[in-house]
This record gives sequence, C-alpha cells and structure tokens, in this order.
Amino acid sequence: MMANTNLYHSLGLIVPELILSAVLIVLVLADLIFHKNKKYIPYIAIAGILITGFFTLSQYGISGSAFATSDVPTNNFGIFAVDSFGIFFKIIVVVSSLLIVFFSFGSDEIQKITDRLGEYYALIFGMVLGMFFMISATDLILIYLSMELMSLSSYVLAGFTKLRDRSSEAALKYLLYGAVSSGLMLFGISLVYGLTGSTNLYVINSLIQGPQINLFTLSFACILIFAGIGYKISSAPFHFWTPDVYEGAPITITAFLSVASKAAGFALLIRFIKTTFVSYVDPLGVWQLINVFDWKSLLVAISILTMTLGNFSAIWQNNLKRMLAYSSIAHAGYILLGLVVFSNQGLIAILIYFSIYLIMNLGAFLIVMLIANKIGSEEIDDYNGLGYTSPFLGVSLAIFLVSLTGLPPTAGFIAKLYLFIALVDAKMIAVAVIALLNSVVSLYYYIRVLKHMFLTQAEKDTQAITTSLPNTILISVLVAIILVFGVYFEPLINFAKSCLVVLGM
Amino acid sequence: MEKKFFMNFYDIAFYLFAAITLVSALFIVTTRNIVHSAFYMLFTFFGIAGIYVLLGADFIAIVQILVYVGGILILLLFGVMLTNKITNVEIRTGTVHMLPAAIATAIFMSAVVAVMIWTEWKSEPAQIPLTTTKDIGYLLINDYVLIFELLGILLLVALIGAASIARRDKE
Amino acid sequence: MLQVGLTHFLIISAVLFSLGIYGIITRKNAVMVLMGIELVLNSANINFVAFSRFGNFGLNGQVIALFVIILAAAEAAIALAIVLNIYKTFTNVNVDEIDHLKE
Amino acid sequence: MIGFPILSIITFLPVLGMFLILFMKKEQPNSIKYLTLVITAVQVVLAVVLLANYNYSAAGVYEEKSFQFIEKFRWINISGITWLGDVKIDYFMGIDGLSMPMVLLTALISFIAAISSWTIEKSIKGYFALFLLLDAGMMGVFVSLDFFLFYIFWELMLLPMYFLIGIWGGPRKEYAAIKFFIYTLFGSVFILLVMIGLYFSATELMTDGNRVHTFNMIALMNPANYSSDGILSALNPNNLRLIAYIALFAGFAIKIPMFPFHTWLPDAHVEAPTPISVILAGVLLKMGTYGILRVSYPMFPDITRQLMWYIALFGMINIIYGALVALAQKDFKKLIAYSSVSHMGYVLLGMASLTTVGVNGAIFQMFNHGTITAMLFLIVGVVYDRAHTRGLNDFGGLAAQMPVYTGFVTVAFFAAIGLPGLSGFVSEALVFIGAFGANATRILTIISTLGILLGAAYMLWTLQRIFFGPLNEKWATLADLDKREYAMFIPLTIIIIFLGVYPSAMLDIMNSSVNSLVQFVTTTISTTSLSGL
Amino acid sequence: MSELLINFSIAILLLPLVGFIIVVFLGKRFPKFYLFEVILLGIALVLSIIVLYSKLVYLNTTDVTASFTWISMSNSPAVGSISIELGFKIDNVTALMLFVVNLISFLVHVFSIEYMRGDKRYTRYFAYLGIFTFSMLGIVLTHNLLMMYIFWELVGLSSYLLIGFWFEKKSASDAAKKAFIVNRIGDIGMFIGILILFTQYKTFTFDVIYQQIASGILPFESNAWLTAAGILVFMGAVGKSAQFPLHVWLPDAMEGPTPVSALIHAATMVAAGVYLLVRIFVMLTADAMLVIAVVGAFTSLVAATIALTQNDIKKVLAYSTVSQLGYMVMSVGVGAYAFAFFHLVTHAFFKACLFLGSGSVIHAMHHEQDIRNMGGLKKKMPLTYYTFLISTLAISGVPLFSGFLSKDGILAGTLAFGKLTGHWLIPIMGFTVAGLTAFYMFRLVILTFHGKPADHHKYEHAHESPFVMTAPLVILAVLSIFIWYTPNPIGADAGWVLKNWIKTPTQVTPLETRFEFMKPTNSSRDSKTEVHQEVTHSVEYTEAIHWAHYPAMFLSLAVAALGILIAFIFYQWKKLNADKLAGKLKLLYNFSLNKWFLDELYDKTAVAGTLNFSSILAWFDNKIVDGIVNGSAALTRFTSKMSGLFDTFVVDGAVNFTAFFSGFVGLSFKKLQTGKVQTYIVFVVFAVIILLVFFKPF
Repeated sequence: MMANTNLYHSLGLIVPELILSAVLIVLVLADLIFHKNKKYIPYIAIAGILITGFFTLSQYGISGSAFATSDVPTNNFGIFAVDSFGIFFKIIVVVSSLLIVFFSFGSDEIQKITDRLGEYYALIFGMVLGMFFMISATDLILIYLSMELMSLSSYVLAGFTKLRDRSSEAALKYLLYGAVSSGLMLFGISLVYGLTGSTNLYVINSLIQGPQINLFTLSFACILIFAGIGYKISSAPFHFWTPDVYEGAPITITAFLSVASKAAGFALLIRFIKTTFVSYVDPLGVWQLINVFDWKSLLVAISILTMTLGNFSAIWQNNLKRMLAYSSIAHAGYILLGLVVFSNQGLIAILIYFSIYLIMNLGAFLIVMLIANKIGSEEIDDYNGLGYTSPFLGVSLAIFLVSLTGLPPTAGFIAKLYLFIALVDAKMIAVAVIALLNSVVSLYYYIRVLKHMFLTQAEKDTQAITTSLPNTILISVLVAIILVFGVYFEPLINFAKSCLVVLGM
Repeated sequence: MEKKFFMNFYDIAFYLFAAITLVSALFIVTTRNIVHSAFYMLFTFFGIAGIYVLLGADFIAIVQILVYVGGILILLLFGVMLTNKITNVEIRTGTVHMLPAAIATAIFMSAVVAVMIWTEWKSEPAQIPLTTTKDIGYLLINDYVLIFELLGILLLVALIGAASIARRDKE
Repeated sequence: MLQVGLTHFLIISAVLFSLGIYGIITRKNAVMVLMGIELVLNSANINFVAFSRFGNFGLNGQVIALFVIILAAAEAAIALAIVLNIYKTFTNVNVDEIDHLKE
Repeated sequence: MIGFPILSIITFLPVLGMFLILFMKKEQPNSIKYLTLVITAVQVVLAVVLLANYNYSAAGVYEEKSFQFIEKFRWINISGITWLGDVKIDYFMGIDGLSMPMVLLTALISFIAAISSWTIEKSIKGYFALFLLLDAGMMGVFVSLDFFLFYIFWELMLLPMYFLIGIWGGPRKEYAAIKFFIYTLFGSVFILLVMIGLYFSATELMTDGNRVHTFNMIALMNPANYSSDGILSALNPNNLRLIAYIALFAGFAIKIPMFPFHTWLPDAHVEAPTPISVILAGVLLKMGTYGILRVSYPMFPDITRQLMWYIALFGMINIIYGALVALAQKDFKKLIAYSSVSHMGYVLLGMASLTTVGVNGAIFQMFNHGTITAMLFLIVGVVYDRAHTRGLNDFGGLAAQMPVYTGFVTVAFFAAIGLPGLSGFVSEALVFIGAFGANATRILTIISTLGILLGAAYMLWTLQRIFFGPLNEKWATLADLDKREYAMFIPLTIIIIFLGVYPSAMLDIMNSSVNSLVQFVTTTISTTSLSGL
Repeated sequence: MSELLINFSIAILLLPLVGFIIVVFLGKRFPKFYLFEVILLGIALVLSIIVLYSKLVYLNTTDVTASFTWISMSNSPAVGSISIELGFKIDNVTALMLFVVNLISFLVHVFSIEYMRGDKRYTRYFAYLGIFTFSMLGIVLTHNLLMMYIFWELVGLSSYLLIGFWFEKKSASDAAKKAFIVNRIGDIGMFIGILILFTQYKTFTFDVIYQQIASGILPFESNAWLTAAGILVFMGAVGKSAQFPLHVWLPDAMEGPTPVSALIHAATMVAAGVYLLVRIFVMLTADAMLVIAVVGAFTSLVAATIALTQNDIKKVLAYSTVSQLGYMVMSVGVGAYAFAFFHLVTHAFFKACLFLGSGSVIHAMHHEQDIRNMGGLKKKMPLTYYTFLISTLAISGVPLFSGFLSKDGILAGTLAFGKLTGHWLIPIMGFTVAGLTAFYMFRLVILTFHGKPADHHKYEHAHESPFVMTAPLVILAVLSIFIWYTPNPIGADAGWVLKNWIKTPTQVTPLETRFEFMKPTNSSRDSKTEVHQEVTHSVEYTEAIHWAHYPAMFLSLAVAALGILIAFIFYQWKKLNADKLAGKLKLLYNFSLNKWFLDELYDKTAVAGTLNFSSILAWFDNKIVDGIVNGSAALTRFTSKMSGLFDTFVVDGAVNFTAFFSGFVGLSFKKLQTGKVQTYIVFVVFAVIILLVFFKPF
C-alpha cells in the first residue's frame, strides 16, 4: 500500500536526522558505559557531527518531501521537506555545532564538569536534532514539537553549570519565557487548525487562497505564531530573554544559541512564510504574497525596531557577553531586512549574511571565552591594555569586531553590502538609510572594545594570555576566512545562489 | 422526546464541567495558598477531561487524567513540597503586578472571545465516532509516525536533562 | 439558553487561556507559574479537540492533543528540575526575586 | 609604456612592508624605521617613474582609452541567474590628470611623514605597520577607477587612522579618534548607499554584447548607460538624483572638511602626533575634494551645474569662517588646523566655478595645500618636540634663537599667505580668476578675497607672537634644526618655491584632464538613457 | 639695440637677486660677502645708466617689450584658450625709474655700510636690501598687471622684513605687521580690479588691454565697470603710496633703519603707487580721476597738518612724504600726468637726501630722534646741514630747485582743473599744503641745526659723519638743483624732461567717460585707437594751462615764503611762542599731534572689531557648530551628565548626536530590561496586542 512506499521513500530523506538520533543514543550509552573516564565522548560527538555533515552534504541538490499525510490532497507533499535551502541552513548548524564542540575543549567552565560531559553532548545533539527538524518541518505540529525539543535541551544547557547562580537563573528565565511564547504559538496553531482543518503548510497555503477565511482570526493566529518564532530569533519585542540568558549561560552555549538556534529560527520563519503565504514567485524572483496578512509591513517594523533596539542598548553594556547578546539582536534585525524584500535576492543576502555571521560571531565568542578563562571576567574594563599583553588575541578580536561592524575589507562588509543591494533593488531606500545609520551606531560599541584593548593601558600589568596551539590554529583559520571573503567572495555567493530552492506548491 | 431530554442532559453536563473547570481555574490563579491551588488544579483537570468526553474524545480524556492528574500534578505537588518548608502549614505565595496583568488579561480575553464568537468556523453536522482509540493508533504509526518518534527522542532528552539538572552531585 | 455548540467550548478554552496568562504573570512562586503554563496548554488542547470534533477534521485534533499532553509532561519534568536547582542556589523560588541578571 | 603593473606595486608595496614589519622583532626598532623609510622612498621613486612615463596629452576622466597605466581584470564574476543579472566587479586601476598630482603628493607626504616619525617611541612596530597600511589605503583611493575598489580603499584608511590618533595621540586622543572615525563613517555610509544606487541605475556593455550592472566609474559617467527606470536615472520622476548627489557630497564634504562638518578636524589635528597630522592635512583632506571631482562631478553633471552656486557658497564660508576662527586660536596646532579649513575653501570655490582655470587652480591648490600645510605641521612638531607646549603666547623671540628654523617658518607662512613666488599664490590666484570668471560665483569670489587679508592677519600675528619680540628666557636653550629636520624641510621648501616660480610643471599634468572634465560637466545632457538610444 | 636694452634690464633685475642669494646662503660663513651686494648694485647702476642713455637717445619714441608665456591652458571651453604672459616693457618712464631706483638704492647701500656697521645681522640687512631692489625693479620693468601684482607683493614682503629688521623691539614687529596687512587691504582691491580686467580681456598685458578698450570693448559692457576697475586698481596705490585712509602704516614704518626709510619709504617703494597710476592713466575715466584727485588732495592736506606738530625728526619727514605722495596722486587725478611723474623723480632725490641727512644726524646723536633735544648742529656737521638745507628748499618749492619746478607744475594743473571743472577745492588744498610744507620743513631745519644745543652731552659727542655717508648726501643734494631738468629755472615745460621724454598719453577710455578737456579737439576715430601718442588736449585746456601758469607760480611762491617766514618767526627769532599758541589752540594741536586719532579709531573699530568677532566665532564654532552637528550643547551636557555613571567613552561619545540619541534611546530601552521574567512576559502579551491592533487586516 502507498503508506509503505511513502515510508521507505521518506526514510531515505531523513538520513541525517536518523544519524543524529542514533549518535545521541550512542552518546547516552557511552556515558553510561565508561563513566570513569569520559575523554572519548567529545570525539564520538565530533565523529557524529562529521558523519551527519557528510550525509547532509550528500543530500545537496536533492529536493523531496517526506511523510505525506493522508489528508493532503496532492500526495507528494508531506510534513518534512528536503531542499537546498534547508541543506544550507543545516550545514550552518553543523558547522557551528562542530565549532562549539571544539570550543568546549578549551572552555574551563565546561571542562570543570567532568562527570556530566556525556549529558552535555547528548543535549547538544538534542538541540541539533531539533534544529534540523525546525529547518525542514512543513507541518505546524512538527514545527512546534521540534522547537520544543530544541528549547528543552537548551533550557538545560543554559543552566548546565548549575552551581553558578547566574546560570541557573538564566535557565529559569529561559524556561518560563520560552514556555509562555511556545504556549502562545500553540494557541495560534490551534486557531489556524480551526480555520483550515489542517496543520500542513501546503494545505493551509492552498486553503487560505480561498475567500472564506476570517482574516482577523488568521492575522491573530499569525501574530501568535510569530511570537513563538520571534522568540527563537530573538527579534524585538520578543527578545527580552536574550541578554539575561546570554549573559548567564556558559559561553559555549551562548555562542551556540547566538548562531545556530537563530539560524534554525530564521530558516523556520522563512520556510513558514514562503510556503504558507507566498502564492508564486515571479520570474524576477519577487515573491507574491497572498493578500491575507501584511507580513511585509509587520516585518519591516519589527526589523527596524529590532536593530535599533539592539544597537542602542548595546552601547550601554559593560559586560562583553551581554553586549554581544545585544549585537546579535541587532544582527537579527539586519537579517530580517533580507526577508522583508520578499525576493530571492533578499534570500541570497540572508544566506550570505548567515554564513559570514556564523564565522565572525563565533570567532568573537571564542576569543571572549579564552580571555574569560584566564582573567575570569567578561567586563570590558578588564580588557584594558589587552592588545599589548596578548596581541594575537587582541588583533583577532579586533578583526572580528570590525567585521561585525561591517567595514571593508572584512567579510562583514560583504554581508551588509548584499543586504543593502537587496534593499536598494527593492527600492526600499528609507529602510536602507535607517539600517546604515544603525551600522554607524554599532560602530560605537564595537570600537569601544578596541579602545579598551589598545588605547587604554592596563592599570595592573596583566600577564600575557597564552593560547594553546589548536586554538591558535582555529582562530587563525577563522580570521583568514573573514579576510579572504572580504576581498574575494565569489565562491560564497555562487554557493548561496545555488541554495535558493524552497520547496513549495 | 427522549432525544430532547438527551440534549438537555448534554447541555447540563457541559455547563457542569465548564463550571468546574473555570471556577477551579480561577481559584488556582487567585488563591494565596499554594497547596490549595494545587488541589484546585486537580478539579480543573477533571473538568477538562469531562469536556473531552463531551467532545467524544474518550481516549484523550483518559490520557488527560492519567498524565495530568497522575503525572504532572504529582510532579507539581512534589515541587511545592520540595521548595517549601513543610513545617509551616500555610504555604502562601505573593502576587506581583496585578494591574498590568489584569489589563492585559482583560484585553486579551476579550480579543480571544471575540475571535471565538465572530469567526464562522468550519462546522458540519457532527457524528459521534464509536471508537477513537483504534483510529488514533493507526494515525500514530502512519501519518504521524515521524512526530511520534520525535516525541520519543524528546522524552529521552527531557529525561536526561531533568536528571542532569536535578541530580545532586559533588562538585 | 442556546444550543451548546463549538463556540461554547471555544469560549471555555479562551477563558482558560487568559486565566493561565494571568496566573503566569501574577504568581510569585515558580511552581504556580508552571501551573499557569499548564492551563495555557490545556486551553490549546481543548481547541484542537473541539475543532476536530465539530469541523469534522477526523482525529488529527485528538492526536495533536495527545502529543501536546506528552510534551507538557516532559516540559513539566524539566521545569521542576530547574526549579529545584534554583531552590538549591537561591533557597527560594520567588520568580520576581531572581533578577540578578539585568542592566 | 611600462612593463610591470606599477600602480598595483605602488599601492600594495606598503602592505607588503606591513607584513614584513609584523614578522620583525620589536627589539630592533631602527630596522623597522628604516624599512618604512625605504618603502616610502621606493614609492617616491615609483611616483617619479610614473611622472616620467606620463603622457601629458591623455585626458582621461570619462573615457577609458585615455587613462594611463591601466590595470584591469575581472575580480568578482558571478554568473547571472534569470532574475539577477551578472555581478561583475573589476580590479580597475589607472590614472589621469586628476589623480597624478595626488599620487605624487601621497608618495611625497608619506615619505616626509616617515622621516618625521623617527621620534615615535611607543610600540614602534604597531605604529609603522599601521602607518604603512594607511599609506596603502590613501594611494589606493587615488588610483582606483572602480567604485567598489575605491570604496574599499576609502574605508581601509579609517581603522589605521583611528589607532594612529588614538594610541599615539595627545591627552584627548580617544575623543578625537572616535570623533574622526564616527564622522567619516557617517559620511561614507552615504557614499555606499549612492554607490549601490548607481550600481542599479547603470549598466555596462560587456564584450559579449549583453549589459550588466557595474561599479566601473567610467561606465557610470556615461549617461547612455543609465536605464530609464533606474533609481538614479535622470528620467526618474521623483528627483532622487538630487538627493543622491547631496548625500554623496555630504559624504565627501565631511572629509574636506566643509563647514559645518569641520569640527572633527581641530580635535583630530591637535591630538594626533605630528606625522599623522601631516598625513591628515597633507593627503586625507584631499580625498574629499578628489572624490567630488572624480565621482560627483562626472556622474551627476546636471545636478552639479544646478548646485554650483551652493558649493561656491560653502567654499566662501570655509574661507572666511576658517580664517576668522583661526584668528582667535591660542594653540599653534589648532590655528594651523583652522587655516587648512580656510585653505580647503579655496579648493571648493575653484571647483564650483566649473571653469578650466578654476578647476585647475583647485587641484593645484590641493597639491600646494598638501605641501604647505604638511610643512606647517612639521614646524609645529619641531617647536613642540623642543618646548613641549603649543601655546602661542608662551613663546617669543625664537627668531634670534633658531634663525634657520625661522627661515623655513617664514617661507611656509608666506606660502600659506599666498605670497607670489611661492606655490600658494599661483593656485589661489587661479582659483580666484576662475571663480570670478563664472557669472554665478562672481560675487562670492569678491567676498572670498577677504580671506587673503585674514590669512595674512593670523599668520603674521602668529609669526610675531612666536618668533619676534624679546627672547623669552625660558627658551634660551632651544637648539636649532638637526639633520633629520633639514631632511624634512628642504624638499618641501624646494617644491614650494619651484612650483611658485614654474607652476606649469604641475599645471600641464592636469590641464588636459581638467579641460575634458569641465567640458564634460558643463555640456553633458544626462537625460539620455538606454530608452533614448 | 632693443635686445641690448632687454638683456641689460634682465641683468639689472637679476643682479640684486643674485646678491641676495649669495649673501643669504654664504653670509653666515663669510661676513664680508655683503660687499657683493654693493658691488652688484654698482654694476646694476652702470647698466641702468646705459639703458637710460640708449633709450632716450636712440629709441626715444619707440618702446621695447619682451614677454614669455608663464602659464598656458589650452582650449578651455569656458574661457577659450588662456595663456598668462609675463614680460618687460621699457619706455622712457621705465628707463628713468630704472635709473632713479638703482641710483638711490646704490647710494643707500653705500650709506648703510657705515650706518649699519656693528649690527648683529649686518649681512642679512644687505640681503634684504637686495631682495627689495629686485622686487622694486620688477615693478618698474613689468608690462602686465599680474607681474606688477607679484612684485607688488614682493616689495611688501621686503618692506615687512626691513621694517621688522630689529624684531626684538615689539614696536618694530608691530609696525612691520601693520604695514603688510594695511597694504593687503589695498592689494585686495587692486586684485579684484585685475580680475575684472582679466575676465573681460583674457590678458594681463597693459597695451593689449588698452587696445581693446580703445576699440570699444568694456568690462561687462559698461562704463561703470571700467570706472570700478580703475578705482579698484588705484586702491593698490592707496595702500602702497600711503594715501588716506590707508596712510597709517607709513609713519610707523619709520621703526626700520633710517637708510631703509630713505630707500623704501621715501624714494622708491611708496612711489610705486604713483608709478602704477602712471601706467594705468590711459584707462582712467573721469569719475575715477576725480576720486583719485580728491583722495590725493585730502591725503596731502591731512599729512601736512599732522607734520606740523611732530617732534620725531623721522616722523616729520614721513608725514611730509605722505603729503608729497598725495601731491603726485592728486596731479594724476587732475590730468597732470607728466608733472606727477616729474615730481616723483625730483621728490625721490630730495626726500632720499633728507632721510639720509636725518640718518646722519641720528647717527651722530647716538640714535636720538627727538628734534627738541637737538639744535645747533650746523657747526658740528656742516656738510649734512647744507645738503639738508638744499633738499628743504627743494621740497618747499623755492625757485632754482627741482621741487619748485614739479610742484609748480602740479599746482598749475590743479588750478586749470579747478577752472575747467569747477572743483576749486582741490587747488585750494594744494596751495594750503604748499604753505604748510614750507613751514614744517623749516621748523625742522631750525630746531635741528640752528639755535642752541638742547642736549649738551649729546651735542659734545656729535660729529660729522664719515665720507661714505656724506657722499650720497652730496650727490642727492646736487641732483636737487634745477639745472638737471631744465635750462629755465621757472619754466619746467622748457626742460628736456617734459619736452622730449615724458609725454602725457592719450586716454583710451570712451569719449563720453572722459573730462571735456581730455578729449582731443579733432576727435577723429583713428586718434582714439592708438596708444601713447602725445596727448592732443582740447583748446580750453591749453589755454587754461597758460592762464594758470603765472598765478600758480606767484601764489605758490607767496605761500612758501609765508610758511618759511612764520617758521622763522616762531623758532628762529622766537617772536612768538609756539607752545603758548599750542596751549591756546589745544584742541587743534592735539588733533594734529595725535594724527587725527586715526590709529586709535582703527584700533577701536576695525582691529578690535575683527578680533572680537573672531573670538565670538571661535566660541560659536566650539560650542554651537560642534554642538549642533554633534547634537547641540545643552543636550550634550545633559547627556554627559546622564551617562556620567557609565564608561568615559559614552561621555565622550555623548557629545556626538548619534551618541546622545543612542544614549537616550538606550536608556529608555534599559528601563525595560528589569531582569524580572514576568515583566518580560507582560511586555510580550502587550506586544502581541499592539501588533494585533496595528496589523489587523482592516
């Protein structure tokens, strides 16, 4: 019967997810088996991630939909979509998780926790699995549950160093805030279900084109659902958890949240809107929205609010982790700009932005972590004269921050450039101007770190911070990527261009 | 004649359960004694279960009772007990910003209720299905098998996470 | 009194939802806040079941409700663990007093 | 002409030097200094080679074939998809009469600044690395003909400058550095926006016959390349060109600096170490005016004609205002800073005239101001190194104590005043002749001549306060110039006098380009577009 | 022949420059090299004599020009092809000026050898003299306005250097600065005038411009612009030749060494203004000429009244110089072109003589300059006395001396002018000044040389100056005798200078813009087009001149005699007491003594005004502009206060608008981040509601 063929076909499409689950279980078992010395576990994790990455890449170019539900009229659209767009984001998630595992080697606060390492990696895999499903899900329930899977793991991870009260507090706040927003989202989903009788995005897409939809209810549902997603991508006004949690959580987890979960959230948002509310894509690559809900103005308002708030709040931060939290909010705002043009060009901008943002943000976090390992603080005042005591870290951090500001010849400039190209091409000049002024403002707090590192002398002579060889190599590689993409970004863009297929009707 | 009676019974049952649910829910969020509100929660869950029954979802009703009353409620009670000195019988909790909460809730409720009333939902002459369990099972391993498995993983992760957080370990 | 229909159930869920939000916002004690969350989830569940019943969407709604119930259990477990941890570190579970992370 | 890619070499040589320095030990400061010196010297040599092979009759400006030493190859080449045309960015360098003087100036000033950097003690390695990076950035701005490349170099200077002011600067260095950075970045974001706008408005005809969007400056100048529906096409009903022009102009004006965006300049100058002030005044300020001539004028000829009076007005304000404010300064360096505000006003005035004489004068004034103000800042540096104060009223009678120094000072001051026989006079005279010749700017020119008087007033007053009168006993021990300082002053002095006596040496370089520029700006009708073809 | 003239004049021009360079660069090592300068000047003098002779004898009527292209800008769309030419023009005026400048310069060099001996910057002094001579010769030789302006500025520079030669004295450096800046005011006017001419005619060369004017091309097609151009260029002369109201710098310039005063501030540089007027005479319209005449007359009157009461020997001479320059300017204004130039020459000689004489006195009196402390020097230094006396007679307009010829001519011209145009005020001023001049000059002589010595100590040490100082005096005094200029001691017209050498050229301005009497009687079209022909004045003018000749002579003699007489009454025979009189006329006396309070006026108004305004602007720049661009001062203060708690960076950044704004916004955002999770949830709920309100579909 059709269910079986459907099943086999589908299983073929979710190999990476299967592998992730398997590795997760292996990790748990490994944790149980040799709980005396757990130094193998990270390697298992790395291996698992690499294999996953391999199979993800092997899916490159394939596009298909798995697990068609019987209520879908056209049979070939299921609840799980595999397409190049998803692949791109999955690769970003894989890379960032790989880097996070590397970070965890060097992070003291993680290495102190000897006997729970297994759980740590298992939970990271839980997050990764959740992200994978978020990226590919085309069914509201699956979306909801995968978000929950990711959230539950990240709640725990945020509070993983449980003896530090900051960490526990972060966990609690994250939990309550997340639970509420996901509750709102669930309620919104239920409304959509009531309106259309289905949770499958394709079905909904076909149904809402019909006349007999109550628009007010639909927009109410949309806003509730966006509350859930907006909380994941930490866009204003659903961002409030971000600074506190980022500050409280272990740095590795903060880094992971700031890149991977944001990426997953964006992938989810884009796929949700593209699949549900876009009737067709015209030859120029502009998405034609179904006229049921004014996503465009909503997102414009949200993105401007988000970037402004992020930048202007970051100026006042004295804790570097917290500042980076706000800066990540601001970047979420920029990335949203790529979405609001509702065109493939905007999508390209988003893809480019994310792949560069991944490198520069993680790089910054890595250095912050290494410094925190030594001086045990993330306060900016403790960075005084750091550029002289340990020039390598100082210069690298400077490069990452400059790239985050978006100045040539770093890759950050390319990311911003493509964003503005998309905006100008869509004739949204005013928005572009606002964004540009925002990036000027962002200069303040990024340059401020440089100022503390290079312009002000350390009052007490801090000893030089020595970095282990692997970390040195890692940092150098990241810096190299940033600089090379800054002047030669052709391959990146070509790759991004080939990853535009979002499976749709 | 008897049909009419049945309908009346249906209505009465509905209003009964509704009353139980809402009134106890109101007590949950208003009473100052935590233990009391925990017990009110019990009634709410029962009421909701009854509503499920009225909606012809007997299996869900059973699960509701099993999981919520048998699991979650007990968990919450444990939480209450573990996080308070048992010695003092009066376990009270304060409340914070009532006013914004009241305003928000009021506006929100009015909005939601308005939505619920004025939307013309898809509603067809409903026939009460004889048995739901079998069909649910079928769905679980067919259409929703992926989600079902995902839930398995989720439970596993939750288990690990809860254990690793709650476990008292020497560090 | 009018015929009990879909709207009645929906109104129940709406009120339940709002009460849940109210509880979440107002209660100091973390455990109470969790109860509020449970209310919210329940209200959504009622929606699902009611819609599938009256809209004649088959049993999907019930399955979804099932999923949500299971999820709620998992969430409650983790939440309780975290609350206990908080109690260990802060020796109370009053949410409004746990505000060390701020500007 | 020349077998090797001389422009790339002259631009990226400092970068190479920077890497060399990064791999050198900080224990051997002298080798670092000498390496820098050698690199800048080689730059000067290369600049001279350029001049030697320079074809004076090639106009450049708006036609690619008449540019010289062209280096052009595809840098970014992204194959087009249906809905987004090819993205092609060229690595495109070349010089014409507008850029040649600036290249010479940059090489010269960097060399002089390198000599004057000898007195730097603090973390020499970092200083000279940044110094060379800055050098590369400046050179790149003047030789690049692709807007994208231009912009990258333009931004590339910001960071080194920030650190050079912020680390090696004076007491309020941090404030000055961030102020400089913010102002310039604020301006350059507008440049970026207009750049993107132009990119979408214009297309370039590829060899394979199809048109693609381009950053190529020369293609952007050709009105025929503008598609009628482009954002910045002249046919566009809502007058975006004007707004774009103003945005672009503001971006450049901040660098000049034009009133009222000039307030970063005094702070930056006063706080920066002497060599950096020299570079700042000598080269960086020119980028603003160069950008206007290279970008704003030929790409927006219509708006330029429309706004020339306002540009001249701002030039006049700069001249008078800068001079008057300079008159009231108590700090030697601040006075010089404001004097350069005033002198850049002449450049604006000359450009605004849209006459050959005026624009020639403007560019010549750019060069002369570069040399003269560099010398003035070196002068300040000399006295500051010895006396550790810059208060104009703290001195007196130095002329008796340091006669040679006073001699150079007199030359520099009178050059700044515009004394005939020194280069300053020729450029200012040409500016006035040109601006007076244009009907629109005649009255403004007459008012601007007040600048000559005020300039004489504050310069001579300064001369008197510092060098004349009875010798202040405090300074009875100050030594006269040493060999190194001779090496800084003599070349500049020679150039100033030589160009004062024989200005054609410089004017002939730029003349033909300026002619075609003025021709182009005054005659081009920019309403033609692809639809019109 | 003409090549010879050109080459010689180039040599004459460059020799002093060579001397300057040699002395400047080698003077430190070889102190004796100042002699180079003197020798080179001597050579230049010889050459100039040759030039003068050959020009007057062989090329009397033809002028020699040579030029080269300095700057050329090809095919410019706006103004056509532009090329800026520099070059020489040698006509009789030039040749005479060459001789005069070189002669006096040489004499002053010689004089200085002794006078300046022992100065610590001895060699550099000669270097400066060299650069001055170079620039002055440039002015004399140029055939175009731009080169004129260039050397105009250069003489300004050298005068600046020489006035401030003893820069240790604050008064000296002040005077130098004042001289340069006041001159700049005039130069601006001159420059604008040049701009007007160039904009129209695309050249700076005099003759080309005049030809175009003659052919009817006017600047911007209007006579008004032509007049404006004339007056503006004249402003340059106002500055250089110390005409009212810019004359204030010249008396202060006496801070410089006395030989310098003789060379620059009496004989040559200040005369450059008049020389300029002579050059541009042909393009002056009637209105311009009237302005010039009035300015000149008034200047001479003002200066003369001030000179009456000065007690510093050099100040008296300085004001007499101003007064005499006023004469020359006035005479150009009234159309007495030839007499203006003639007076320039004669005045150069006797005024140089006077200054050098005063220098020798000062030298003898050990730098005593107050004439009230002198007296009786006649016996001590006879040679100085007699040369001084001769020059005084010359300047007072006593017959048999050169001054009488030129002044008489000028006065006649003014008289004729008054008769023809009805501007009688000008001749009246002229004659008054003649009387005053005679008075104060003899007051000077009497107080200095006659009577009893006032300061015996100084008197004892006083002695006649050595030969190198007295020789120049003698030469110059001899040159003040009439015989060099005309055989007829009372009729200058008969003399060769005016008969053969200096001719009043025909004006080229449109007929309607000329004075009636400047129009040729046979106003044929061709006579307009050709330049520098002997003027063919209208009949009335010739008659008027003839009519004016004798009245002018007698009148001037009378007033001169009167002035001399009064001087003797007051100071020689002491019949009347000057101080009493001064006490009676205290008001007038102070007014004159304090130079009409002009310096005070300028200091109070112009100088102080500018300085105050500039300091106000500086404040404005610092507070307001910086403020507004950075977000206004008040807000700045507010922000920095607000952010005082935070990192200093914010305080700094807060000055900038963005930072102020961001600080403001940032703070308001901070309010939201309370750290209480339930507050956040409230925000979320409200956010949902607000979004719903904004983005509901209807």
